[in-house]
Amino acid sequence: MTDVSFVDGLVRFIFVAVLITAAFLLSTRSLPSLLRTYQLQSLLLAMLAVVFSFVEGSAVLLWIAILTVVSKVLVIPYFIGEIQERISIRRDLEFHYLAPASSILVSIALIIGVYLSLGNILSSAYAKVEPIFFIGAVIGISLMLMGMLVIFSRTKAITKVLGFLSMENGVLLFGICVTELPFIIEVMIMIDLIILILLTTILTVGIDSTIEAYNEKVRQYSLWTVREEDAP
Amino acid sequence: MIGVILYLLFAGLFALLLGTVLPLLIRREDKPVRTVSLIATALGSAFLAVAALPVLFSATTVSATLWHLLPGIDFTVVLDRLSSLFLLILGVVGLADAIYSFGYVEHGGHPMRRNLLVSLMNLFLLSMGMVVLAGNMVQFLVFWEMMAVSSLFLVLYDFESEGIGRAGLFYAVMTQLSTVFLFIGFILLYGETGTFALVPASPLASPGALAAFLCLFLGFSVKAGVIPFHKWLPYAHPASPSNISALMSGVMLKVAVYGLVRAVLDIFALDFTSGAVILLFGITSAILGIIYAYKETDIKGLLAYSSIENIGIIFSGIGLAVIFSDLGMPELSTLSLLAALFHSFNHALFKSLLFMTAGSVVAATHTRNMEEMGGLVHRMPFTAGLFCTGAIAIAAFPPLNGFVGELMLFESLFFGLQVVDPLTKVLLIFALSLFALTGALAAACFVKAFGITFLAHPRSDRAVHAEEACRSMLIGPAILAFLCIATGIGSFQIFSALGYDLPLPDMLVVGMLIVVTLGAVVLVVRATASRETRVTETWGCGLLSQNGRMEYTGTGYSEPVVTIFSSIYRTEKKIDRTWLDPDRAIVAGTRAGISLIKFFEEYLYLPVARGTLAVSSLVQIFHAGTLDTYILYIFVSIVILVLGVGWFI
Amino acid sequence: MILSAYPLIVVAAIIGFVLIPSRRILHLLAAVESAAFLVVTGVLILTVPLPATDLGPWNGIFFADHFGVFLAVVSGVVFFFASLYAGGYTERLMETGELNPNRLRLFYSGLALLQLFVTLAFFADNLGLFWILAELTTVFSALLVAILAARENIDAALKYIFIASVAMLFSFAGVIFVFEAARITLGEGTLTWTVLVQHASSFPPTLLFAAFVFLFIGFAAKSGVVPFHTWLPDAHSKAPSAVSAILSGALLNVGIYGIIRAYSLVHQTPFAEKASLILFVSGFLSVGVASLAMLYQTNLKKLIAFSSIENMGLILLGIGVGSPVALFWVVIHMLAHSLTKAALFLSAGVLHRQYRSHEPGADDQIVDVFDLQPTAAWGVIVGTLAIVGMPPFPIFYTKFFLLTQVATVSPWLLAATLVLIMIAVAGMARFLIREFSARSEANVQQPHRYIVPLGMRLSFVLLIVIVTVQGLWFPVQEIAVISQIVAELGFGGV
Amino acid sequence: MNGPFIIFALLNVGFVLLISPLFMSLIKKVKARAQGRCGPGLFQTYYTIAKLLRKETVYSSASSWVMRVTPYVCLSMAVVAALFVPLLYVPEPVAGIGNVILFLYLLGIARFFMALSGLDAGSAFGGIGSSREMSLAAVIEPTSIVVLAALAVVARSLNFLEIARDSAGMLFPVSATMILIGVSLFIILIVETGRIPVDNPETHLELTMVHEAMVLEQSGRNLAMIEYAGAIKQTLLIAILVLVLMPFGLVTELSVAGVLFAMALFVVKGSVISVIIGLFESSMAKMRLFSLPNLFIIAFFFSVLTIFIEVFA
Repeated sequence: MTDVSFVDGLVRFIFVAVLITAAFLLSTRSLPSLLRTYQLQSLLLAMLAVVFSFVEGSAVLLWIAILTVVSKVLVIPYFIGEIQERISIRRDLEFHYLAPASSILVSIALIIGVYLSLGNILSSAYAKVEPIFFIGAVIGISLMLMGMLVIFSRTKAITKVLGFLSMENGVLLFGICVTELPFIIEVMIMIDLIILILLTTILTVGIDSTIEAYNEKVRQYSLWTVREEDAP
Repeated sequence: MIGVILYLLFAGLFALLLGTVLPLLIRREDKPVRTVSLIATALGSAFLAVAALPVLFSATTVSATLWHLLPGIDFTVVLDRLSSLFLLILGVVGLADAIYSFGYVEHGGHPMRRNLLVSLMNLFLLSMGMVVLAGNMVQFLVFWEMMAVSSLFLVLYDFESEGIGRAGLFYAVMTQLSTVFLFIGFILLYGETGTFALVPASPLASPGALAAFLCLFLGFSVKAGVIPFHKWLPYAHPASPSNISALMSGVMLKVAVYGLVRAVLDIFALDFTSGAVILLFGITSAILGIIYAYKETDIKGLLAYSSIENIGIIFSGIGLAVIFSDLGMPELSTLSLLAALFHSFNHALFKSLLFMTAGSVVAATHTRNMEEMGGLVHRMPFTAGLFCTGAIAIAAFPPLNGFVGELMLFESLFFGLQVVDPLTKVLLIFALSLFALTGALAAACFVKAFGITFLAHPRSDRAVHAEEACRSMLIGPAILAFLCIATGIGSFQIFSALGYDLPLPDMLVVGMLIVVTLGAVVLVVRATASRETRVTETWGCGLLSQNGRMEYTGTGYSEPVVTIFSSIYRTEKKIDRTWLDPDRAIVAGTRAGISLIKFFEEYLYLPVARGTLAVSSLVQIFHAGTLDTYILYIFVSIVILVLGVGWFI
Repeated sequence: MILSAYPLIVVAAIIGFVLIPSRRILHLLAAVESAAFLVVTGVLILTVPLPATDLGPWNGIFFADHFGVFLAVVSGVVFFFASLYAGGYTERLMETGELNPNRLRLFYSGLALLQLFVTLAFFADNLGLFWILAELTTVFSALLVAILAARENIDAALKYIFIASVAMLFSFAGVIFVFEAARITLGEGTLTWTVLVQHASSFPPTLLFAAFVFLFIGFAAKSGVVPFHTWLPDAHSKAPSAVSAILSGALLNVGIYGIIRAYSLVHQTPFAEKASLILFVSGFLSVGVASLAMLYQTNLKKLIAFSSIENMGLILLGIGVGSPVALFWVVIHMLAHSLTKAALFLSAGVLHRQYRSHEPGADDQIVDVFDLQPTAAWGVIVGTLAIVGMPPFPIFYTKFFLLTQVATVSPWLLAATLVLIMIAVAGMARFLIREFSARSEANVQQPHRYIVPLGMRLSFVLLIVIVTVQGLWFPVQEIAVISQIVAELGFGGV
Repeated sequence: MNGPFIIFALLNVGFVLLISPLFMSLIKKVKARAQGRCGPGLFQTYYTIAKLLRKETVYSSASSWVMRVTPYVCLSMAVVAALFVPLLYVPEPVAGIGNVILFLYLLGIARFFMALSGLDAGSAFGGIGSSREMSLAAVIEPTSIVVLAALAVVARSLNFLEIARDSAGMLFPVSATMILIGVSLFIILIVETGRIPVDNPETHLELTMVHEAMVLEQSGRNLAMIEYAGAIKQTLLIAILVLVLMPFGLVTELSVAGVLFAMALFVVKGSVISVIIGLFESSMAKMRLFSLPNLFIIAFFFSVLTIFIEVFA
């Protein structure tokens, strides 16, 4: 319904923007802006889904876009923001193994490497593989690897969670590019939410506090406690 | 006939199984449980021995399937002439050991643990029997491992005592090493033959067959305690209860020999080089084994090293058999092989005898240190007599069986010297002279073992209060002692009955001559000499009284040999003097010390162990990371995988 | 249809867990619930002719073939004994204050859900569904690891969940690759196993191979294969022992199941050899790293955990060979390993309860073990013998025959693997001999004897009995079933 | 056991028993003369043995049956060994009697018991003697065996009786290489009989005693038996040397004249070797215990050489 070249340009713009957000996640020190970057990344994915749904006329992709917006742009960032407030950490200053600059260099190398590698893999079946699948695979896998970079090069637990979420976005991006995979992705998002909740509770409140404080915090979130009166 | 043999075999195996299971099921602490189990051991061993005899003499093959395990893999009993010999060894030693154990197991330890000892002893015998009877590799390995496990537990019987844990660990590792080699060997062999049955490997000279043979050889060598894989033996044998030491040394080492002989005879067609390798390993073990035994003061340690020596002799016999058959001298080859086999049998008899009597001594004195014994010949006269018989047999004096085995080996070497090939000749002369040295050192060594342990004054209070062992602990070894004499004297007749015409002196005649002469000498001396005797204190250069501390010690006894072979012992002499004055004229005191470097431990075992531990600690560091590190590992692996896949596709 | 019995049981059980006030009945219910799973599986075996793809309305989503049912039975047994064991074990945990009594209900609910997901995973016909179920098992098992709320437990659960999910994300990429490969050939993408296996040979091989590599990353992490194993020693050793048994006995199989399925796809392409190479490398590394790590180990449960890695390595080597015989023994090895390892963890748990060191990070001080806990001590000893592959236990045969198959690939690999296994044995022997021979010092009072409840004792003793019987007797039916499994996977007849 | 062999047995053993002490005294005489002394009479050893037999026997209170049995064992083993080396008449070997290794090991039993009896009394001298005796015996053993092997290779037999039958009647050794063997055998003779430079049979100084220390506790008839056994052993070793170097004179057919001639001839031959031994002893000083292996190596070297020469010649 729209101009093909316009859609193509839009898709490319989104891909590049996603990669930029990923690079941002690697280097930003302020936690709130990290969170916002993640929100932006998720939003971009939702946009991608919308674009594809219009191109292909697939309603499922639209659903995915809505689900992504609800979960990844609204709920999860809100939840993490709440936790951030409570543990009152604002900044993530230290880096493991890689400094921001070098990690961005590494990620560029990664993108090129993945591009070449996947190009090689797909070349034999190139005629049948849709170009969008190839690009999606490259960007998706690169995004996953960059998410891993975030996980191991940032020290604060919250940042690690964001890294993981960013990896997840990579898979989502890859999934969106393969147009017929909707059902699974939907469920996957639900599971990821569960994992995420578990992760963040254990992570953020558990790791830097004593057991008593931890129990206290768990009770505060009333996550695991069923009935208080059972306690001895 | 075959049916009877099979029934006997089944009965024997079943009795041993019963003896294993019974003490485990009946959880009672009293003696009858153990007695019943030991009766099962004795009966089982006796059945097996009786089943083996007709097969040995008639050279038939008896086989049956016991248990259908997997498609194509059965547990079988295959009793041919070779296995019957080893089954006979097992039966005879097992019977004697069971009788010995009636008394022995009641020494020390919690009753439940004694039950376990008896049970595991049965299992040990059972698994060794099944190894010997194995018709395929899988069964061989299954029972080989069961043998290893049960013996490991037996070594660890007294696990709370100091040093036992170390011995057990050493044994566990070395026995696993043996299994590793056997696994590789058998699996490679399987690759060659395509079947799990023990059939000749074809093609014979392929590298696969050669590798398989080498691995099997190493595996059996480790288990047999051939130098340089011997180190577990002097740890494990002293650590285990003496009835078990007797079995380990008497039977288990022979099972390894059985494996090697089976491989040499039935599976591989070996050439001169392999024979020379076996021979060299054998000689090295023989000479170094006895040299190390010589300096031991732990009586069971001495016996353990002596086992290494004897295994060396057996291996040399096998090696010679291979060499001679490659050189086209079938008679000499047979002679050497028979020497090895006969010596296996003999060694089983007298080494078990020695371990049992040594065990009685240890049980009576509560020490294994010979320097704390002495004078036991008065307190334990029968034990002393039995030990002395064993010592004469192992020192290879006619007309006992030990001599005949060594004589056969010497003869094959003597005759072998006729060959022209200079390399072979050098090898044979080398072997011959080292055997001579070994034999003579063995004699000297057992003078020490018997003399220091049993003769003269008691060297400590422990020896003063020793008491004669109970009846069963005398009857068991006595059976073996009798057999040592009988097989020695009857050796010529035995070989004739087996169908071998060997150039051996008729020991029956020699024995009779000795008896007649002895009788004549006694008569003549009685008739002519004065019969007056007087008992008085030993002359001590005017000392008022002499006690155990003034006697010649075991260490002192071995000193000349230790000095002569100091380069082998790697002795380190260290003399520290202190002076009273600054000019160093007046000596205030001197300390002299001789220490023996444990060569193999220092230069072979410990470096390997340290190396492994170093790698292990590296791996440990690998696991001591935080989450970040772990994710980094994964990141790197994934990147390698993703890029690698693209690259190599 | 019958598959819906599983969720129904779990729902009923969870309602029970929440409502029933008596703890005693709670424990009983847990055991009954896991037994019910076994019963349902039994009924399924008896009523449904295998392999069955038309399980009522679940067509194309769930199916039942021999392999799945076989593993469902294996994990059912492990879960049953673990649940039987959990009653006494959790009581003791609450006694010592390690487990908050409030969380007991959560514990049992988590256990029930975990069992549900593990069981369903083996019945999943859809690769994506399998992936989801596998992810869910990670979530719930991590929850069970963290339930003790000690700092180390949280740490362990964290590592577990992070490493496993990160790797599993790559698996999902693999799923997408498979989908694309199917789409290219069949015109319409599908993730249904049964369809995939049929057509795998006509898929674009490079794409399928890439899919295999990505799938392997995730499933390898699930099954604790080097270098994705780093979570395993911590999680397995810190979890309550009943959970450790499940983690090792049931959950690792999920990962291996995935790897075998993925390999059976790529096996049909010319890239089978390259895939094998990956399996060989990681399998060998697993055996090596685990063995060397075991040598220095001072913690019993960690030692056992490393032994799991070693066994997974061995299994990978077997899969890598890819011959029907190798696969046959791989399957038996999975069975033997699960049961043995469960027995080992359960008996080690008794010792852990007896000697638990209350200093954080310190290892248990085992003294006078044959006086205080003879049964458990023998359980550990026999279990160790079984796990290192001593006869008459089944791992001996699996080890031998797997290695026989490995030798067809390379004798050097065989030799190196055997040496490494020997190091592992040495490590275990070293640990057991040293720890079990320790006596309490004369002036120190012997610790109080922990009276082990019957259920706990029964569970590991029965497991050992089962393992021993398996070692002595391979029923004809079992051999037939496993041969059928190998055939269904497309590896040909044994 | 046929008739000629029984005659051989009685004849050989009787002759050895009769003549052995003579050579013992002869060597002493030669040594004394070499030192400028007159020395004991040729029958002194007979007198000594007779005297000892009449004396009472003293046992140590620590000693056991080992002490009491040893002398009998020593003497009977020496007597049995006397069957193995033909001095006068050589029959067909029977039942392997004459086997060189068996001969060596028969002497070994005697040594074994002697060493045990040295330890039996608990005296430090006995211990030192046993220890040294057994060590020296061990070190010389390779030489002895290789010498015998050389002998066997040269003579193509392992049996003294067969060797003797082959060489009987010859004037000179079967082969020139026998002379090399003779050198080695001579060294073995010196060692086995405990003579200078290995051991000094006359000394009773604890630093140098070997054999004497071991039998220090023996007395009376027991000492007599041991001395007698020692004399027999020496004669047998001399006889082997004679067999190798001077084989002429042995008879293979039984006749009174032949045997008498052989007796006379053997006395002469034995005396020659005894004189050589005596002179050799007089010209040497006793060696340090730990330098003895060097001496043995020489003998070993000779024997190995013999085997090689014999085969390649």
